[in-house]
Amino acid sequence: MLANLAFWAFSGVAIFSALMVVIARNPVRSVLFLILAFFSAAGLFVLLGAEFLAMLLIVVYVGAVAVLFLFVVMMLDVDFTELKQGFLSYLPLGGLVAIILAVELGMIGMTWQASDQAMALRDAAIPEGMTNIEALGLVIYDQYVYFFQAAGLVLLVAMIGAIVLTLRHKPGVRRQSVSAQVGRDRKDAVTMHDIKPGQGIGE
Amino acid sequence: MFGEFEAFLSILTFVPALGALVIAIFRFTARSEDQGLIDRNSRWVAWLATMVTLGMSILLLANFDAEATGFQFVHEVTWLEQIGLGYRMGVDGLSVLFVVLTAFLMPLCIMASGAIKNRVADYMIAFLLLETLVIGVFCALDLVLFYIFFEGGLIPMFLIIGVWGGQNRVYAAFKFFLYTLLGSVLMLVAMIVMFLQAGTTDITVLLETDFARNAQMWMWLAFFASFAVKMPMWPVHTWLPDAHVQAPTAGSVILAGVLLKLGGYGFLRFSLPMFPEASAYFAPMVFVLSIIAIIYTSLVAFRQTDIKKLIAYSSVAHMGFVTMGLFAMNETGVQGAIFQMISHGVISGALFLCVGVIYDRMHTREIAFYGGLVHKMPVFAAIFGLFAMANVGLPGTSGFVGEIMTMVGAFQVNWWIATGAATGVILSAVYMLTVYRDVVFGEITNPKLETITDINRMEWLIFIPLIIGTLVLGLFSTLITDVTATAVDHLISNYDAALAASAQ
Amino acid sequence: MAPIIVFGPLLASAFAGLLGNHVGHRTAQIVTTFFVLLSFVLSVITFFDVTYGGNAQTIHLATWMSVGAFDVSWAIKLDSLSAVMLVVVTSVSSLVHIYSWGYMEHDPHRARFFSYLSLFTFAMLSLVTADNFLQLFFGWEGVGLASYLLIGFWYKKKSANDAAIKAFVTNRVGDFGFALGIMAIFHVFGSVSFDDVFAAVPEHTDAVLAFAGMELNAIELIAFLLFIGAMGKSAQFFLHVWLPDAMEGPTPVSALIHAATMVTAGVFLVCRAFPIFENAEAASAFVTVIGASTALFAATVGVAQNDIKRVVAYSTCSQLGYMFFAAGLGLYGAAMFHLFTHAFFKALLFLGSGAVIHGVHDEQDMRKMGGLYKMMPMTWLMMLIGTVALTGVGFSFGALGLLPWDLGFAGFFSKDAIIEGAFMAGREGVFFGIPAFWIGCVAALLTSFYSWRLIFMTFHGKYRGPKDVYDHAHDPKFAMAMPLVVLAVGAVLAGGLFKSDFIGENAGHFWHDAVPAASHGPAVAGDHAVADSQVDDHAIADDHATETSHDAPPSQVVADTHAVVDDHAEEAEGDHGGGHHPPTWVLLSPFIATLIGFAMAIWFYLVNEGMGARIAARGGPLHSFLYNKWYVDEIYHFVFVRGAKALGDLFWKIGDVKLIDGLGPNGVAGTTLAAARRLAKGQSGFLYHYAFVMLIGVLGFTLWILIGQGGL
Amino acid sequence: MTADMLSHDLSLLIPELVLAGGAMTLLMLGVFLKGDRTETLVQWLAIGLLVAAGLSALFLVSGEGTAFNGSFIFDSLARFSKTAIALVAAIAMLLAMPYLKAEKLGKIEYPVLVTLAVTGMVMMVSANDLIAMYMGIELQSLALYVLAAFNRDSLRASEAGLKYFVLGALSSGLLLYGASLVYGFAGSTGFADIALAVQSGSNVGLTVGLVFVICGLAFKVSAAPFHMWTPDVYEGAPTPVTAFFATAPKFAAIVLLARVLMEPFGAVVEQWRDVIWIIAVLSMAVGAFGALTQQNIKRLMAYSSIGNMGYALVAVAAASQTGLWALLVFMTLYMVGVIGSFAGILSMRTREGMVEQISDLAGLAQKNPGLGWSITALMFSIGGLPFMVGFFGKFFVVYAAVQADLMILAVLAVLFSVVGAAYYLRIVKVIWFDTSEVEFVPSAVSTYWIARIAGLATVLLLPVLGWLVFRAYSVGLALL
Amino acid sequence: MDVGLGHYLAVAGVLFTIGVFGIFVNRKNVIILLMSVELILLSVNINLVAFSAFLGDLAGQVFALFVLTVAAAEAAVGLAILVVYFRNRGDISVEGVNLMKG
Repeated sequence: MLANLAFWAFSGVAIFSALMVVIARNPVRSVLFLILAFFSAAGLFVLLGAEFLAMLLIVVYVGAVAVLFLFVVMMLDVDFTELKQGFLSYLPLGGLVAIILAVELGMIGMTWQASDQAMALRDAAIPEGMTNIEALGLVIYDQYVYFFQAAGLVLLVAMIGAIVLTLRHKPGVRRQSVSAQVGRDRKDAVTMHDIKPGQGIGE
Repeated sequence: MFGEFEAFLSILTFVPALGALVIAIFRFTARSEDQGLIDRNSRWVAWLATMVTLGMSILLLANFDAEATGFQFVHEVTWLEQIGLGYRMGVDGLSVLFVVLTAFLMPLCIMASGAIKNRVADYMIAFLLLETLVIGVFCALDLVLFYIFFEGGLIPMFLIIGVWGGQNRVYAAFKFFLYTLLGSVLMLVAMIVMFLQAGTTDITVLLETDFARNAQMWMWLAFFASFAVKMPMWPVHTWLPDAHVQAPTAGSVILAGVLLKLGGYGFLRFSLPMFPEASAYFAPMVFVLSIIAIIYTSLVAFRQTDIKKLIAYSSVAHMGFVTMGLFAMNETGVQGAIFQMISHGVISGALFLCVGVIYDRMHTREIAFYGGLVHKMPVFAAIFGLFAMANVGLPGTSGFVGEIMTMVGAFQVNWWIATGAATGVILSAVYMLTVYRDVVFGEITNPKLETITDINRMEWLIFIPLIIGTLVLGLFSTLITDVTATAVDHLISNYDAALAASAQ
Repeated sequence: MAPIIVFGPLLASAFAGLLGNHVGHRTAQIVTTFFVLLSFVLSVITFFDVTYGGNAQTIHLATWMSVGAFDVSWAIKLDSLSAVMLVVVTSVSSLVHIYSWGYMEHDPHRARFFSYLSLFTFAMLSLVTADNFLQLFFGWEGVGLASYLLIGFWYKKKSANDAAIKAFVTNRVGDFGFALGIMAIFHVFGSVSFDDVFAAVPEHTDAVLAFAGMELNAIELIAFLLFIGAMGKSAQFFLHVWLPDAMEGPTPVSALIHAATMVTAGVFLVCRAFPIFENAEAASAFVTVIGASTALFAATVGVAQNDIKRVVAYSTCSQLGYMFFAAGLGLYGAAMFHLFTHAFFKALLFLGSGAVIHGVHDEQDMRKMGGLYKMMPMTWLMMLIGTVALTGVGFSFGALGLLPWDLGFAGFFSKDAIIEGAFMAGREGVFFGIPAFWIGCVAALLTSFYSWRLIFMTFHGKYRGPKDVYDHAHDPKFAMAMPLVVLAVGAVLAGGLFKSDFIGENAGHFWHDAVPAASHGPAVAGDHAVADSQVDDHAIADDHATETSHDAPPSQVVADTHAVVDDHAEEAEGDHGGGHHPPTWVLLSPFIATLIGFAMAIWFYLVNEGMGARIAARGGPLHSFLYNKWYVDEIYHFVFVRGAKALGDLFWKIGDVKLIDGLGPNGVAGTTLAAARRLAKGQSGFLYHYAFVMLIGVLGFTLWILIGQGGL
Repeated sequence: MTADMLSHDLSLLIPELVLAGGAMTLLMLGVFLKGDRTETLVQWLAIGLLVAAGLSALFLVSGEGTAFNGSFIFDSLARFSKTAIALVAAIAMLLAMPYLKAEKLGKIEYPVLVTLAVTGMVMMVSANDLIAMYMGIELQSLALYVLAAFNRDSLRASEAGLKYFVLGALSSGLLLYGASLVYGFAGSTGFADIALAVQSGSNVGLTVGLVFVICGLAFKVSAAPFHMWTPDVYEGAPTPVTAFFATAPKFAAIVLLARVLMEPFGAVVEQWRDVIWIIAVLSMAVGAFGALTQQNIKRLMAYSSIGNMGYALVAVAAASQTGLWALLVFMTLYMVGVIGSFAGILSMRTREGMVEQISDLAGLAQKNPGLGWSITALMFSIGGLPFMVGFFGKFFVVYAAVQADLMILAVLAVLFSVVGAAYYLRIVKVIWFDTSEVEFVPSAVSTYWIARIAGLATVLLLPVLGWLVFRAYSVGLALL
Repeated sequence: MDVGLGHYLAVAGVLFTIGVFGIFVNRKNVIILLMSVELILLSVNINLVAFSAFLGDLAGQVFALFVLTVAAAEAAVGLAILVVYFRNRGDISVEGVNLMKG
């Protein structure tokens, strides 16, 4: 009963905040609502027994992604005053489509029945008497190592991508060059000047 | 003599392409300052290649056994054999003459291209490719191979019209290309259906295959879509006047002389023997369309102000005789249709060359511009007159033989058809003589014509073979009909047998 | 020998045409004339050989077309019919060649002219020597071509070009019928060779050609179609319009083509194909009607014309009408006879007219002539001979028992034979016989009138043209005069000399079955009275048509001709043996008609000189009607020329441009482009549109699946 | 997982390993090597790497089978596709080099990203599991997003990247949602297991999941109505990137789509055929009509690509062995045409810069006959006109459709090919009929020769077409 | 009423719809689009985890795990592109992303 209640609460909040993400006037609020949605979803995960994922959602999403969003929203100093104009004119059609879609998806969800052999086909049945994180850990590095490696490549691509797109070597910005620093020798660093008294070192 | 030499036909087919390749290699590798030199030499290469082809085609004809049914000079190479496609070439009585016709007209076209001054090398490449493709159509014994050659010819022709054509060439080239392509793609689908039903694309096998009546109907219609456009039959003829008017002289010659025959050849090769029941079923429609084509386009031709357009419309009318004769499906009709195609190839080619002669000098094809040419160009007037008369179908010229034989053939089927077609004979005299009068006779009213010169030696050389061809074929038609007789007999007996079988 | 007759002129023509400019006009003239003369000489030899020697033969030269049963040869068929034609053609042609030496003396294109003349001669010869319908058609169109070239010889003149086209196209209309006739022949008989076809006619009298429920008798249809061809070539009513215009050509051409030879090809065709016509009752009646109408029509028009050549041209038309109604009534011999005599006097008249025209500086309008006999007496004489020959001056002394033989000029024998034959046919119950007789008489009256009118207007009375022209008017030189004389001799003698051969007692020997020696056509079914005296032991081409109405089997038809004849004769005449002589008044009526016409002409143009001009000036409706040739040209122009133009424009500008192109390629292209633009507009560049489209796609597919699978 | 198993599994993964390992090595090299030649070196190495991967897929991988519990499969289809993808990517990389140099975009990340994208693609064609599919797609997509925006100083490029990213992410979402449904209703992510589940009885959830997956993949192959990004991205992205986009990823995505449809869902052809049918027709229509009014040649190529993917989908709709090999032949020949065309486009450079407007091609046949003829041949080949090889691609596709009794689809396909021919003709028209005074500066030799060779290949491949067909044919035989 | 799988799926469906809705209804700010994408991925994760739970199969959770990883990577790349775009254009309104069309 409590679980049911929790479900309704979490899902209600999740849906509400998701809606707010979309329609909030200020993107900062959107980000905050997004965080709220993530939290709610994490709650749902816990209800479903996926504690590790719930934790991950909060750590990775709220901790990293959402903050990144916030960061970018703040960084891109956009004038928000005229945003959301014209929103309403598209709402009826968009809303209609959305409602149809939601109804469809909901109905499909309601018809769920696993295929006859679904249980037999399970790749990795949840083992008894093991924590969720433990169970996941067992399969990720063994059975799903291929995906794990692929995920690594994906992240690598993301890294390279983010760097190649955003990194700028602005002229005039002094940057540390470790090899240059280490490789200096006396010849480069020191010049001997014989300075006559009273003349200074003006060029 | 060449019976053992299998690749003879393939070599014949690809000699022009080889010529094109030679020109292309020089064209693409030479420095830009040498292009002039290459242009000059490309004429010779092209001429040589076409002459070699002509020589080979004459050898082909000489070694052709007119008495035998079936295909000769067959050359087969496995190609895509997993799925039943092959490279198969061969000729029979229905096709061999078209090969010769093509080979005959091509050198003349090359010679008649003196007025082409820009991008000569490209021009020659296009022509040589065209020749290979057209000959390929007539030799192909594989459905897909046929289609490749059939459609491939559009590309060089598109370029010929578009690059070296007249004012409105872009429109004409597009119309030509898309119109004919649209017709052909449906045929492609039908070909695939045949392929699937027969399990092979080998034409020799397909000729023996019986298709269900219902399937025949659809396939016939699809093939008809292609061939009717190519012929062209009314009402899908409107691309032809535009294409002709805009094409350079040699392009018109090839278009009228050879490309139009592809449709007729297609009927002969596919529609009639492979879909006999459908052919019989649709024959009345073809007759009606043919008659409309003959009368309608003759009347339209009468009103033209552009010489080339007039001749183009007249071509449509003359092709009406071909379809009429073909679908009469008796010996006289079919032989007459083949004869008419060959003859029309020579005559219309010559007429376009005639127009080319004055166009090269005056750069206009408006009838009103001319008048009184006979004063300045008596020889031209005589030649033009001869071919005008041949086009009118004067007995003694090849034009007559084809017309009368097709009409005789059609008469056997239904004499009203022949009556309609005969009307066209009157009308052709009307428009042809009118244009001849307006262009050649009368006083010279246009001062620009005062300086026009009679035909030169090169033009003479071009016309002589055509004159000889027109007259000789007109007087001794058996030269043609003896070659085609056996094949046509075979075609008709199979056709009749198929109809008889289906009637039971 | 025969090939030389036919191909000699062709060679000469090719020589003159191709090399004329190199070898000079004189050489061209000499060569062409030589070859035509050679043809003539050989023709004469052949003529005697074939007709009197009975050496009819067919020389096969080559195969023209051979497609299954459709087998057409190049051949030279020599029989009496073609032999007669050979002589007519080569003789007139030779004379015209010679005449042209003088007439075309100053023309810069003489070589071309002679080339055309010879070409024409060749075509005509190949026509008459054809052994099959298709070769006949070859010659048929060949003479058409030559005629086209010659009419348009002076190509600078638009009127000449137009006339040439008119001639060619009108002939083509006839050829349309002819060609169809040939197709029908092949369809019915499976051959186009004369021998095969004619032999097979009896077996196919019941053949029908069906279409859409209609069943037409094949033989009738064939005859009808062939006659359409003949109508075109021989300028019969409805298709006569080209002949007067054809006078745009040089006069020798008119003489050669439009009087003596080409225009008679139609008659030749009908005679040649007589086995068909004999079995085609309705078609023969049609031939009669058209022939008679033309005889009358052309004569009426000829009365009101002022152009000297046109008068002669209409006269030709009219005379051809005679020939046709003769042929239609089954009087093939008479038709051929008239053809033969007509060739001489009409050529004479034309060449004489040419001499006049030549003499008065190319003036053709008779209103500007008059009194010329003083200046050109020789020409006057020749024209006079031509006129009396044409009008048929002569008297049936023989027939009336006044003398052992009849006396008269050429036209008298042939024309009277036709008119009388018509009467006799009518007597025997042929429907159109009596009307044809009367029309023939009226036409003879008119012929006489306009012929004398021509003489009087040209040679008598006061001169009405420029004075200096009159002063320089002169008789022609030898080259032109000689043919006139020769023709004049022919015009005087041809009738009397050959009457017995053509239609008289020697006919059987003469024709050798080439045409029935006497009238046996269906048009004279039952009329054997005329034939009676001429029928001898020869098995003449039989008349099965006699019995067709009785549905008798063919075997029965070969009855004893005499018996049948006698029976009929008795029934009809009640006077056995007298049937082959028409009543006296019939024999006299053409003579009387001619006299009346002559008298009228004297009244109008000699006694009351200028009266004709006054009538013309008053422009009464009758005169306008006749002067304007019954307005046939105008009607044709309106219906056919304007009609064709209008239809052509309709098909082109509405049909092709608006409908086919507009709805077809251009319409499709336009629609496609419009669709493309719309699509490009849909590609708005906005992310949300793109996303929306994607969503719609997903939604659509999902719905499709859900509904399709009954999931909802 | 034992060592034996691992080594077996890894032996099937040689191309992936080559590419992934190579990419990282390249990255290291690029970062640590200094000097002007580094970029060029890395580019050449990347090309070498791609060729090596392609060849290793063709020759080095001896066995065929699955790995990692069936989530990875190496079969003849994978072998064929991997070879094609890697080789065409190598050519695309070769095309990019002169451009990058000229546009000063020659960062070492470019070849690395290309290599990683290709890694993703080869993973896609070997995916035998929903997760593997997703990872492959994402690996590829993320690299491509970045590549689209690679010219980061160009507004167009960044807009292209943005559009591509947003819509791509949306499509990933669709795909994922579908994948989750499939997983939930089938009980497994493995294709083989899903196939079992489908065979035992399909249900709405599975079907709708499949539809979503199809939609997601349709986006990757830029099939209508999920094509909207294509013209904009093609236009905005740097030209060599566009060339890359138009070739390898398309191949990978269509092969993946074919595999998903035919392996796990092969038993319920009737359920998805309609969807593919509609997508194919829409794509052909959009491709044909959309291109007609284009002025920018890259945009035109985009529409051409949409249209041609429609044909590929026709082959997929046939859902037969014939369909499969027709698909492979079609894609291979199509890629020859596309890569050649882009080489042609890249060969044309005026003093002002790259040529992108169709009108700029005016008079090319005169200025540069070799290139003129080549592009002409390539255009006709892509258009599927005989006697270019491209014709055979379309021919086989239509053949497959007819064989599968998809008559209407076949007729529509050929009809749209006529409309399509119109715009290929338009390019030919501009090349041949029009004239222009603009002078081209000589382009890089390699680019130019690729264009020429590809142009020649459209004809010269004809005789050896049999080999290609044979390879593809055996794939079809082996797979179904 | 007991909460079953259907409820979870329904919630996921609604979230998915909202995410999609956000993408095409939003007119002004591209960042919202990226957030909408995150919402979509979140809905998928809910789906996967729910299925996983109800099937008793870990694969769903593993899938979700990788989806999370990829989502993070996507966010990084997306934001990077957004930043690049902003640098070039100085504006991130959705309606401005309209340079190329037709």
